[in-house]
Amino acid sequence: MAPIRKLLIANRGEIALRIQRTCREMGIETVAVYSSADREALHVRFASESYLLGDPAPADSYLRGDRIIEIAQQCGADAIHPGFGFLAENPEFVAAVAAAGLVFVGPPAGAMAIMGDKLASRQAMVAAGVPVVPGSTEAAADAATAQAAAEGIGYPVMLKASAGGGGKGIRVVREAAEMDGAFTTASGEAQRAFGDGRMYLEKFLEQPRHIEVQVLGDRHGNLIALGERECSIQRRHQKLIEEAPAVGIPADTRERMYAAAVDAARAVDYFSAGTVEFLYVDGEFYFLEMNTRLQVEHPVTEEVFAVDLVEQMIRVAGGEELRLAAGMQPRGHSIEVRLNAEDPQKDFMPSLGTIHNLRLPGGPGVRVDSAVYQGMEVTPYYDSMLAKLIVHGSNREQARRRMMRVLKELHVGGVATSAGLALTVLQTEAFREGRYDTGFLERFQKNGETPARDVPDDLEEIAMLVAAMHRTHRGVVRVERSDAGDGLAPWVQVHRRNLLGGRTSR
Amino acid sequence: MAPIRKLLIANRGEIALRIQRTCREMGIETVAVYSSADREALHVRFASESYLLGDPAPADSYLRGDRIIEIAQQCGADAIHPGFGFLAENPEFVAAVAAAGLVFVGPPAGAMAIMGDKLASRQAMVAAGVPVVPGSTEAAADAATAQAAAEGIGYPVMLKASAGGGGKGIRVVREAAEMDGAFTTASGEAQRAFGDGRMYLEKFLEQPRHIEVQVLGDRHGNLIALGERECSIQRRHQKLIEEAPAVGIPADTRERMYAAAVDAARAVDYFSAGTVEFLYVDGEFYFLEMNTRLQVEHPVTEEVFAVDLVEQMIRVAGGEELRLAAGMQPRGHSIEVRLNAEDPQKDFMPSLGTIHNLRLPGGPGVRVDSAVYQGMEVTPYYDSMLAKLIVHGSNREQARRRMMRVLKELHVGGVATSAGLALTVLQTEAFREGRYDTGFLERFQKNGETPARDVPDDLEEIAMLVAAMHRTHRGVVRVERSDAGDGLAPWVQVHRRNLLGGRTSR
Amino acid sequence: MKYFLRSSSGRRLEVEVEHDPPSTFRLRVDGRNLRADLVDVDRQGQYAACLDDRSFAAAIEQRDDQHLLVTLGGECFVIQATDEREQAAGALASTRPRAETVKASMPGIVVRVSVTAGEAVSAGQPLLVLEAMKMQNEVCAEHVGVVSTVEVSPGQAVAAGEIMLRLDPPAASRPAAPD
Amino acid sequence: MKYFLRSSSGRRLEVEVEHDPPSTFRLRVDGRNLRADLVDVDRQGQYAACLDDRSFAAAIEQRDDQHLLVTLGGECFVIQATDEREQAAGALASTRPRAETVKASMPGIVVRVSVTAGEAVSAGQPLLVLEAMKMQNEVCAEHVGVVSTVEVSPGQAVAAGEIMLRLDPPAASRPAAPD
Repeated sequence: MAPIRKLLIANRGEIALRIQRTCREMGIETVAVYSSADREALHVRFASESYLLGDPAPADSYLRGDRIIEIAQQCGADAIHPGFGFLAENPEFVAAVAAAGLVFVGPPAGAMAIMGDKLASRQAMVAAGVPVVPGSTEAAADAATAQAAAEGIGYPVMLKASAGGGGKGIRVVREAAEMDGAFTTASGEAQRAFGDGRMYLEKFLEQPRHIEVQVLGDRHGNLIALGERECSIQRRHQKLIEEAPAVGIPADTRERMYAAAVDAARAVDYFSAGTVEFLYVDGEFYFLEMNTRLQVEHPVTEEVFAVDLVEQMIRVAGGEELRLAAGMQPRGHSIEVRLNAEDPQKDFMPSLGTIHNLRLPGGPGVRVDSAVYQGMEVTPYYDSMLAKLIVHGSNREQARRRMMRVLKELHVGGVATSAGLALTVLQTEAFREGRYDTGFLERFQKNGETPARDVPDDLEEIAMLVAAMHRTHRGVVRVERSDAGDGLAPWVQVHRRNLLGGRTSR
Repeated sequence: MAPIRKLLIANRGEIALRIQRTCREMGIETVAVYSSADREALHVRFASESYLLGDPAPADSYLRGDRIIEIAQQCGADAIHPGFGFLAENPEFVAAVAAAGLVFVGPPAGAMAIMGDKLASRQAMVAAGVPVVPGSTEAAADAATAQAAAEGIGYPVMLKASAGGGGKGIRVVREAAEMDGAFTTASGEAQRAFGDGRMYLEKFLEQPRHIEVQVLGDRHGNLIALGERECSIQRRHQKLIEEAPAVGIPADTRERMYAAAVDAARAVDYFSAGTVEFLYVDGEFYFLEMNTRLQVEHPVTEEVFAVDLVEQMIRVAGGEELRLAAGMQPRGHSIEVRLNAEDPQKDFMPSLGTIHNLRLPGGPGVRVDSAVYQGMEVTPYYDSMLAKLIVHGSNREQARRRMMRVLKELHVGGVATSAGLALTVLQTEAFREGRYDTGFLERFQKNGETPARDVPDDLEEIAMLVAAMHRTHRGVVRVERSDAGDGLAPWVQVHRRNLLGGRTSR
Repeated sequence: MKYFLRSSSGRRLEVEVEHDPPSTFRLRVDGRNLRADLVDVDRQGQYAACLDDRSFAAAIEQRDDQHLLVTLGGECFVIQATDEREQAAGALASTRPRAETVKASMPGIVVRVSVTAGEAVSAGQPLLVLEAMKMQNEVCAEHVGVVSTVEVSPGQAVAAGEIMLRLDPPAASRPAAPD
Repeated sequence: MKYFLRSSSGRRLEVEVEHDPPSTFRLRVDGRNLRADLVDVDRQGQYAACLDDRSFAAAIEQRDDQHLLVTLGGECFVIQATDEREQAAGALASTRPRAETVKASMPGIVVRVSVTAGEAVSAGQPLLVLEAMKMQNEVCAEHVGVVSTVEVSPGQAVAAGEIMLRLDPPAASRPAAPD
């Protein structure tokens, strides 16, 4: 295999830009593809070359695997990175890329196919000795079959799309009476999202934690675990806050979990970056699924290990041997908050609009993986994630406080975002102490628990007074700050007159 | 001593904001002071409280130690952090702070007084067994005295301000005939900058490297070295690019340098953060001076050690024992570029104006310590540093390429900056191989050496074509993108009409 | 000028504002006097605010003539600021009971409508499901009320801002409905 | 429209531009045809540019009607773009020899003046020292020439843009002075 010199990135938004950044650092030319909704996007502007795919709807653009491969061939790219979402976990696409004589920056199609089939992967994991959640071994095409399986497992059960991922097509069913409705909705969602409405069942574990292990392998059989991430702050199975390392997992359990993750990957001849997700309950862990791609929350792993996972993926795809040794130790603690354009006050409805009045955070320990810019349209066509805010601290408490600081420095005008909710969650006692599970956010929102927040008591009053002042002086300040002269502010002009020996009016 | 709960930051710009950020993370209230030129500055906006000091000139504002102490007392602050520059190395101010019953976040006045006097510090270092540059042991008040001393040392010599720092009042004198003019200029500069025109002489070392060691101590006698920084990319003794660790220093020399730095600090009963600067020539190092304050380039040390130096300073000032152990190992490599509002094409003349069209970099391994904002006036009153760009990589080459990427993502409109020069320097073979000394930048600019740059050959032609298009369509696009309707772009409106079953014009 | 302020949490405040251009203000609130200062930093919504000696980095977005979104330290407040004249003019109007409308906050497809006209609904009750951005979103009632009309049906595409449902206040509370 | 382009490095280019609003262009340069696209992203100077299939994040600042500062990939270019009419009108003017002025680029204090009227100076020769921002800055001649007048004296405060010195082109080269 030859090193990759020109890479087509078959994605958009934050992750397309993030992959590009690594390419630019590696001296690799980048090829962007875009829908007509993304002509101005940063991933297009910062690419070496860019090609229009089609209309905004994903089916007309970012899911057009045939067109993407054709572009890659025509422009002389030698590889394709799928990012996450869209074509990232589509084994047919991987096969088509290979058939076109291009390198796919990701795992082999075979591993992807097995892990993409929830039932096949469960069977493979059982064979490899990886602990799995008790559940059904066959797919259910209708509610009646599902109901029969549920009786065997015992309620409550999780109803999951066989072809699923990313939280879509998932429902908890607590009793037999709920199965019919739940199956119809979830199966419909799965059909629309994945083109496959079949479901399977798992025992619903009460208050589990979502812990996942990053794995990384090459084409030469080297395979390592690169620590774990805690991703239990989620709603509707969409993660909001992630951190690394996870709190309070005994060292020997951690080691067993890493070994299980490596076993899981090895069982499907995995290479490239991947994530083995576990449910963690009462000190035991159960294989949930393997995401055969770069994960949204990969930066927290990068921060604590000082490793660029995208670089590693590209090197491995080009045939290099993995140079990272097993047993690397994380340093400090990292937290990520997903900044989504959605309104937590309106049940997380997507919030659309034009981004303005943008103020991004900075300073020590702060990384912003963002595709947001002043003037950006947030459209209904794609995922609502605008940016990821990532902090690193020498310990968890410093990282937590740093993220609070970051969320207070941040401002995004034009749309509602998840930032305020994340700030609230970070201030809860449960989060501070690291005692939370996947049900935390739902309980928190339902119970309306108010954490001790470190804001002044009269902040709302201040905001009201600021509003009154704003109404009063609107327009006045603009006139005052006219760009007369050389564009310096009035006080500079006054001072300059003084300096020049003119009036000394102050 | 009690922990610090409310801290006045007697500074402005990037460093004031950086100190505040740590305070906010530690739950410490911040008090900002500002001149009338800085009313809108980020360090004022993000403070808990803020107080006007006076007119823009430093003598009327940030150098008003009396007024600053008065404000601290009146508002109930229990400590003052001076940042760097202004009052940071003024032992009388330190004494006055203590006399007012406040804590000074920095070293003891005694250490500062000795290290601030270049001659006294040389004597102290000799006594402590720290190697110093050969030179004069007494101050010269006039050119004739200096000339006599220079004969003893042998030309070329460095003429330095006794009270100096930051590169001001420094001249190289290569032969006796130059002494008169050099003394007059340098001494005049020193008189204006420090209120003390006395000079002393040192042997001028040919092509030395500037290597400095970060030290950190507490009030309980603990004192450690926290690695070194390489700061040889400088012009007129103003640093432009800094990195940690330094390249190609043998391990035993490094250890001896750390030990010498700790000895230097211990000789003056040092605590808090400080920097011991060495000249490094032919494998040997010589004490140059000790900066008794936080250093501009402290972030590169923070990045490789994952330590917040400002936090450490605050804890130590509050009486805590240092919890960091000696012998900590750096991880990866960090590079900082100072973004100054100055024009390298015009001999680094300060560039004034209003900041607009600002695009800050982001992504993996990137830290931006900045006080820049859209609409900021760059005024003539203060230092020209706008921001610091800091990268961290798992090795030096990754850090170097990352910084190149960062400088290409960055854009600052309204003023000329040092970014372009930094980008050029990073691409030279000398920098890439880590072979450079303090004369590098001057030689580089004089010889007009053109490094192999990784930009397309026809980039200038592209820029010219972009200019032509801009002239053609100016105004047209603005009309097209009017905020008619709900502010969505035309293509969204078209698509929406399609979605709603209206016209299908595309 | 006197302003009547109301936050989205229901807090009310009256303030007398004297403006000393360009950026200085004297405020009188609850018998207290405050010095204040508000500077437009970038003409794009970033403001430097001071109240007495307290400092704030404020972000302000205007929703309409009276409603402002004010963000301070990561906390977002929707403030209605009504001046004396507007208050006098609006006093009568606000005592009338008002029907509420449920609008689509984004373009999407109506998947399901769970209520019918005439049906009483409780606060938080699901009204319909809207699919957008690849997610099915439940739209719920914000307050108790009675469905007056249903304007959409399953499968229908709606634009952002389009009215999907109308709610009347519950019969008993209509005369005293909060504005 | 035809444009005559000149970069600060002295490179010249002629381009024929056809604009297909809002953002598409056809360019003809040196007998080659290019498809191009330039979109104003934020109305503040950020542009998305494409030439054929190559992508660029351009920052554009206008200095005056003809001069633009175009930044691509961290490289900054000052481009003069003159259209056909301007070129025709300016052709005559540009052949006249022009005096140059040395202006203060920032407010400061003149510390020293190193030349006198009538003195011939070489490119890069120090003319005077201006103290500003705590630094002494040497102001040097950009081209060879003859000092025509000195407008400032040591100790004098100057404003940004204030003329400090005037230079004539050297006598011999006046008729053929570069524009």
